[in-house]
Amino acid sequence: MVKYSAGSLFANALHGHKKWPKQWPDAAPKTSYDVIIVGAGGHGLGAAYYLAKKYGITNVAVIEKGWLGGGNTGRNTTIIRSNYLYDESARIYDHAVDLWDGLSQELNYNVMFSKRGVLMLAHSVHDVQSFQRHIHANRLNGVDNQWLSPEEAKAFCPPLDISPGARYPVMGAALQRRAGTARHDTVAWGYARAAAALGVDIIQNCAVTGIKRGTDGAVRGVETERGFIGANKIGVSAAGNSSVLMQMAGLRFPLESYPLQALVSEPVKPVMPCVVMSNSVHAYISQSDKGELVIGAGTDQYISYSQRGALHILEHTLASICEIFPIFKRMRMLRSWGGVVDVTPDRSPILGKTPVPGLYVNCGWGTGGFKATPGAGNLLAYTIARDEPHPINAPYTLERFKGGRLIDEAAAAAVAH
Amino acid sequence: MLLIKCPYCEEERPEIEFSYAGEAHIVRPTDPSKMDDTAWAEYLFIRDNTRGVHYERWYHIHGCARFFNAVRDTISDKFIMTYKMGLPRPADVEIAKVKE
Amino acid sequence: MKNFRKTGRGRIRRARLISFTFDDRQYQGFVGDTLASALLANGVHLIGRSFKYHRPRGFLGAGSEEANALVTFDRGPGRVTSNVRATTLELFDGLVAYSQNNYPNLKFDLGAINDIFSMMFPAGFYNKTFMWPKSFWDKVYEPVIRKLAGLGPAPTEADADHYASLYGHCEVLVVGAGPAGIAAALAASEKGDRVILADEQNELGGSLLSNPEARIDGQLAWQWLDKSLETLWLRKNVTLLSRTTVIGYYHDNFLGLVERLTDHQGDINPASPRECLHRIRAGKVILAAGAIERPLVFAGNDRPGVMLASAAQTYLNRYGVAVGDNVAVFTSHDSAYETAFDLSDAGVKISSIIDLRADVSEILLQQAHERGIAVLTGTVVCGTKGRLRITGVRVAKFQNQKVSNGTEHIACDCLLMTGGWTPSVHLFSHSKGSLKWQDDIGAAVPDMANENTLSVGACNGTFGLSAGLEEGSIAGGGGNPFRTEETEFGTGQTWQTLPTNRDPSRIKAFVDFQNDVTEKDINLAVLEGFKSIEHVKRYTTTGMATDQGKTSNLNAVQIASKAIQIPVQKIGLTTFRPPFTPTSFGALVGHRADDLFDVTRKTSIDGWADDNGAVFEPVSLWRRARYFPQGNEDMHAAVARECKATRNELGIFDASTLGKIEVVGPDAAKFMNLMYTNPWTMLAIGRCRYGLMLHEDGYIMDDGVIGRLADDRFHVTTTTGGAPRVLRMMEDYLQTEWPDLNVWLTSTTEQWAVIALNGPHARKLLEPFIDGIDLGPEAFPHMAVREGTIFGVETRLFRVSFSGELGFEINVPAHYGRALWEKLFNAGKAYGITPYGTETMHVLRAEKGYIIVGQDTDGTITPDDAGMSWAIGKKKPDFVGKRSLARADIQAPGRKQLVGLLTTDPNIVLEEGAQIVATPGQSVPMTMIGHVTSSYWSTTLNRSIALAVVKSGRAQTGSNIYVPMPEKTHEAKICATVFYDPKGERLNVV
Amino acid sequence: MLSEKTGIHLSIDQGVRLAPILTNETEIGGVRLIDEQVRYSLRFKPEDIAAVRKASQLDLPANIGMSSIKGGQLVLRLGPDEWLLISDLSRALALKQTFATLSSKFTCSVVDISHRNLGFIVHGENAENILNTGCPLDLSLHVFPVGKCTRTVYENTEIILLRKAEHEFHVEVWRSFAPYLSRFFETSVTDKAQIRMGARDDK
Repeated sequence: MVKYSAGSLFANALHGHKKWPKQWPDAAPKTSYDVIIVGAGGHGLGAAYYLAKKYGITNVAVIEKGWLGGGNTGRNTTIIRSNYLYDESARIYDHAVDLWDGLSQELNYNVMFSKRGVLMLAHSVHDVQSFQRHIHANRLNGVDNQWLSPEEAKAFCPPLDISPGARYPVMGAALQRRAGTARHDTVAWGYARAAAALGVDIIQNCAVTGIKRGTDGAVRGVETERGFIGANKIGVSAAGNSSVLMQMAGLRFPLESYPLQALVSEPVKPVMPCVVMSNSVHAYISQSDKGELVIGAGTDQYISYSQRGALHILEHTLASICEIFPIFKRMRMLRSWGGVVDVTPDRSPILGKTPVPGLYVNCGWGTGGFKATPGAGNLLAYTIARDEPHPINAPYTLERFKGGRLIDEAAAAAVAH
Repeated sequence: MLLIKCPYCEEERPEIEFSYAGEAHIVRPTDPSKMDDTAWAEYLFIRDNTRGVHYERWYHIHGCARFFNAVRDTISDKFIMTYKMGLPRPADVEIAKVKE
Repeated sequence: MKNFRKTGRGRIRRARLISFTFDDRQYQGFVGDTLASALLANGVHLIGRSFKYHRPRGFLGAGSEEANALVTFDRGPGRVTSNVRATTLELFDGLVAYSQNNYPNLKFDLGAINDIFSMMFPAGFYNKTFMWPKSFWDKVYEPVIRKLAGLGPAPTEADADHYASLYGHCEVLVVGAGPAGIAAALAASEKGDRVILADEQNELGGSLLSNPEARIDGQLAWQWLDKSLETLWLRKNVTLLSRTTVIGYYHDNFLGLVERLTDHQGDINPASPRECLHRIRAGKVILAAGAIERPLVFAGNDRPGVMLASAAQTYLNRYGVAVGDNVAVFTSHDSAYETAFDLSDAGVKISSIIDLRADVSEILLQQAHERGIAVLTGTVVCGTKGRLRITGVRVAKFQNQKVSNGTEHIACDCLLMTGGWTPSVHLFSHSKGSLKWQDDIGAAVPDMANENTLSVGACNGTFGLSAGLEEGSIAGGGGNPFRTEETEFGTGQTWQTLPTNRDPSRIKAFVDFQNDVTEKDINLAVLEGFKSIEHVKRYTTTGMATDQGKTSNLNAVQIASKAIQIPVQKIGLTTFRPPFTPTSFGALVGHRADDLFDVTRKTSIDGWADDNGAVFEPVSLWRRARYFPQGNEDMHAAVARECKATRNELGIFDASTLGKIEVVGPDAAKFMNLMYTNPWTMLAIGRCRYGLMLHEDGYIMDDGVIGRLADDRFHVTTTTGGAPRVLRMMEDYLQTEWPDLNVWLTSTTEQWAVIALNGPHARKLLEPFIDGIDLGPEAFPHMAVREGTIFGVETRLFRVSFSGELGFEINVPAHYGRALWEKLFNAGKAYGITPYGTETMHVLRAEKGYIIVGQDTDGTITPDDAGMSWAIGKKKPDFVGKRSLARADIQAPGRKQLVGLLTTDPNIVLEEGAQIVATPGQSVPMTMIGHVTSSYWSTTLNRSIALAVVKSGRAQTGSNIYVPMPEKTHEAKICATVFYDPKGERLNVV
Repeated sequence: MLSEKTGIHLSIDQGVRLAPILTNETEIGGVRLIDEQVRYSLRFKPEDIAAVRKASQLDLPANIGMSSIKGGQLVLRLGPDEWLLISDLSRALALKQTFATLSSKFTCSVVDISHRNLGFIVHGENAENILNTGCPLDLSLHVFPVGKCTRTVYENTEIILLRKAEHEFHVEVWRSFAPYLSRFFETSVTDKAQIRMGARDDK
């Protein structure tokens, strides 16, 4: 792997940039691998990378039905944070943030992780109570999160409207300074390049059509558009399409897939210094390094795989954004798009073993998958390599839905009395 | 915004009059106490989440206030048919017929 | 200043000269101009700087496809808009605009240093750099990168304008009012169907506006246009929408249209909305969106003065402006000749037509010859000269795939280019219709539709006036009534990168002008292994600028296709995403701003609270009085006073927001048994019971007091925020699972105003005003409900208490709420009546250990966790949530349970949400065993109290727990949840 | 209402003040707030309709989405088993008796919701436009004819809509949503004066 640096950039500039090697070779599938990862998003590529890098398994293929990073990795609003309430959540997301920090150097690929801070707005007494609970729990868990008064929030994010007469007044905010954003595509590309350099095959445009199991019930490999590929360990990391893949192995999952939209504005000079989230009015916003406001919308209400969202969702989202940031009303929407997110009943992921021997799953991240990318990748790799979950992902079993030990962050922020 | 034919109103109405109500034909067991944890979890949480022809419920909450069933293609988001609550799940043949 | 206006041409209104300002310099133009045409008339080509390299740029086009000419449109405070295309900005007297992305000025821009070092900034350079040393990223690199962001200035103040939105319906929506669209609208509207014809431009007419010489039915284009529009105008079933962009095509023929209402007006009318979003449901959509001319990709193709040929034709014929004195034309398509001839006929010198093709139609050559225009066939432009404006081109012969070394210099002050035409399939693509590649035009055209839509004319790949008219008319349901006389639209070739005799790595041939993506960048992406067009797009950012690749996508795809050596059809097209052109957030917000952003529900008593100085808090959609401060009281003082008054005398509280549902029918009790944990069958008429409702997963969802009014009638109350979801869940089960039950549900939340009287004097105050109810303690015990009248108004009177004091809740029809409140308040003065708000209500109930669902429970708490196993009907075979309570983890020991907490230091009021540990002095991460759910200063007890959930908390009653705070760890003792009057004696005060 | 016991009168307050621009009678119309009405939600099984009609003497519409208008009394069929009766106060007592009898004879639900809703009349040539500012239904006369009624939405509020005449709609809304709705109406009317939809270019 050619090392990327200002120096190599300069050297290549002298050659008219004609000597750069491929970032990852386009592999043809071999007949079998030790491990197959289905889904070349950030999570799947991350898993392949860590399998090779940390767990010594390099005979790995990542199989993707489209192009790598073309699913939710490239369709989200890139928010990274870990100020979750429950120990289980705080641990898994903070593990991810630990890995985000230093990822550019580890991969030798600048993923532009920007610790610009994530500000979560409280608009009611109930929000305040709920955020305080988060902050206290985070403090005792060693997770960075602090309370800001409305004035402090405004100082941190000047475009914010904190007038007390607003319909949804800002009554304060929780700030995680260590949180922020990263450049979404580069995460997938960086993992792909680093994984490929360690010997991982990345096979694009190769849809999985079946999961083959032996008489003992264990997996034997996958049927694909390009033929059968054998493996005794298969990790599925396919976001919105997880149900479809699990069904190929005869498993039914507690998942539903919903359309989720996002949009960007035209680029303008810097105005938003941080990420702002408001769960009460469903508004999520930051400004990209190019100057575009990046805005996340809510999901449509029905199951869909169409990657096509509705106009009224965008209307509501922008009404919310302009309620909190009245100065943005003259900004212009440049592009909107839809993704498909898979949601579990407790809105926490399922990451671990499945009832089928040799089949591992990483799914159900809902609208929050991007922030977990390196963590999910590493934990999936660990689980596959050891055939047992890492303590961090041990609670994220499929079994929890049977016993009732759910990890329900959203319920914990229960709607007010 | 989808256009949804309410089988009670017998009219196509805009989606914002409706509320999605999850997968259809998941019948609540008559005696839940007789079920083991696995079967109960299956009833509570396990869903087909079909990519393709999906059976689902909608609630005409801002209309006639009736829940009803629908068959919809989740790839195109097109409704294939809607039918009243209590009617049996249409057979594949019927769906194929309507699709044509 | 030289004037480039041509007499006798254009549709501008020359009667009125108007002035405008660009970069602080004043110019003149006419009504009917765009900023672009007016600047060009003044000889100004330099309009902006590109994003990355800050290269000087001129006008590329004449419409919404413009990639270069972005300006800041300044209408004063609150009315500054960035990134406006000068080519669509209509001129008015006094218009002010500024160039963008330059410092100190447009002509001399320091940022242009990027251009000199551009070899260091190829596609994806930032992925490869700025990583060392690591600490520099946060502190140096990233802040600098972020500072460089953006094109236009960011807004600084709230928008001074407002916006509107409407729903609309039509049988046929026609998008684009060019000839094909007008023909479609004429045919579709003939029989009375409602037709909407929308076009983004200020005038309807599309390509006809730039082509006055064309003839339809024997008339000149503009005559035919006037007549056709008049016909449409007179039809009542037709709506003509100009300045209206169809921004997106959504499910089931639902489309968003944004009409611009004031941006073109000189005198702004502050009463008028700036834009209106039309949300249209159409039976059928006819797309007649036309086509966009494609640039050629060659070295220096971005120099100011290099322009699309069709744009020059528009500037000439529509605005009466010659784009130069000495114009060269570079083309691979016949259509550019028409522009050259028009310009020549208008007296502009055409220095030469440079045609890539070796063979050009004899007719065109003949026509050029007649005008004395030199045509260089088989010739390619290898470079351009000039800094802020093109001064000439270098051309070379191109034969047998080889470019000769010898170059010729041709002087010119403008270079027009045509690389073919790209059908505007954007909306068709939004609708999820599939596209097919058409090799002869080198572009994709609509294939299979996913919605009820037809594409006609150029957007369907059907070029030429007569073909477009015919296709439009037939799509509208008519025949083809039109006769046209036109020269052939002609043919052409499409090219990827043009051949050159220079080192390709040393030239800049631009594909995406605004984002400065060159052909080299695309090749680099491919070299580095990016093979999907989506990857190429994201790696190079081609097509991601504010024009969304309208002029660049097809060139990018073809260059990538050539580099990857896969046919275009195989590598796919990038996806077109809404909106078609950038759309104001305001237009999408519509009316939903300020006080219309969301409903604020107010009770009938809210006005009294407002008049009497209440401080409010939002609770779900409602606003509720939180406390009633007197004088300079803060919340703490007010609440202390309100609590004291209620405990000792009498408090009055507006409880109207509580949800209410009337459950009626012979199976009402049976239904209630299934929905609530409690048993209902034996509840006597006139009695109440506290009801607990679970989700099917066994966790507490809602609670409330429920009264039985008759055998078949229950008055159910819910939490304020829970009312809609409780009703919905009840309906869901009733309709889906138990449709045979004879019971009906009716929301009565808003039917009743509810006034809660709490305190020892409650009965005394109430008694004189009540008819038909014996308020005596035996006749009307605690947890009973009676119907009667109060002040002659029917009431449902509940004897209930959420404070532990003697309490009544008076329900009266809502419109009487305020009047009743005032009467009671006035009469209550004799008993020291004190109005209190939600905060006092919370303290009073906490002193009694009553939970608030959503505060003391959080969606993970079972009845047993909350200490409310008593609320479960043990003999009931089933109710919603029952089975889930038997699950392994719900039965397992160690669950968090609701307990009371008393701090060792009675003056410490714990923070709500504070976490609890078993032993002090732990290091992070600590083992948390619970958290404080409610915590208050209790004036009544003269100490703090708290409720908390703690792991196995009930068994630890009497032990100490610890609450580590940043400054100090507090100690508290676990106790019972009832802090005050545990025997409930105060309810019995006579 | 006057209390027999105290002789004190409780006054009615519907809680809405309409902006002058709505109530000024202009040629394009406006909005009126309807005075206090009697309202009942009547629920019974659809198969009982003939019997209930006979017993109650109420003109119950047979189809969902249809209404009957007689004197000061409207009956709207909103769903398969749901009728809404709206009447002026003069019939209050009579209706109370009717429903008492009905309840004793039939399996049904009668709930007084007189104060739950408020009624507006939206009238004039501009009526459709005022409604279509926030209501997504096609209100053209051939799709939404006189007599048609339905529950639907108007932006963030749920409404019940009844077309009483070509240019007259009755709009029912829950009490606490009424001020928001009337503000929306107001904006619609103000803007309509400015937006000349489909207007010719001012050239």
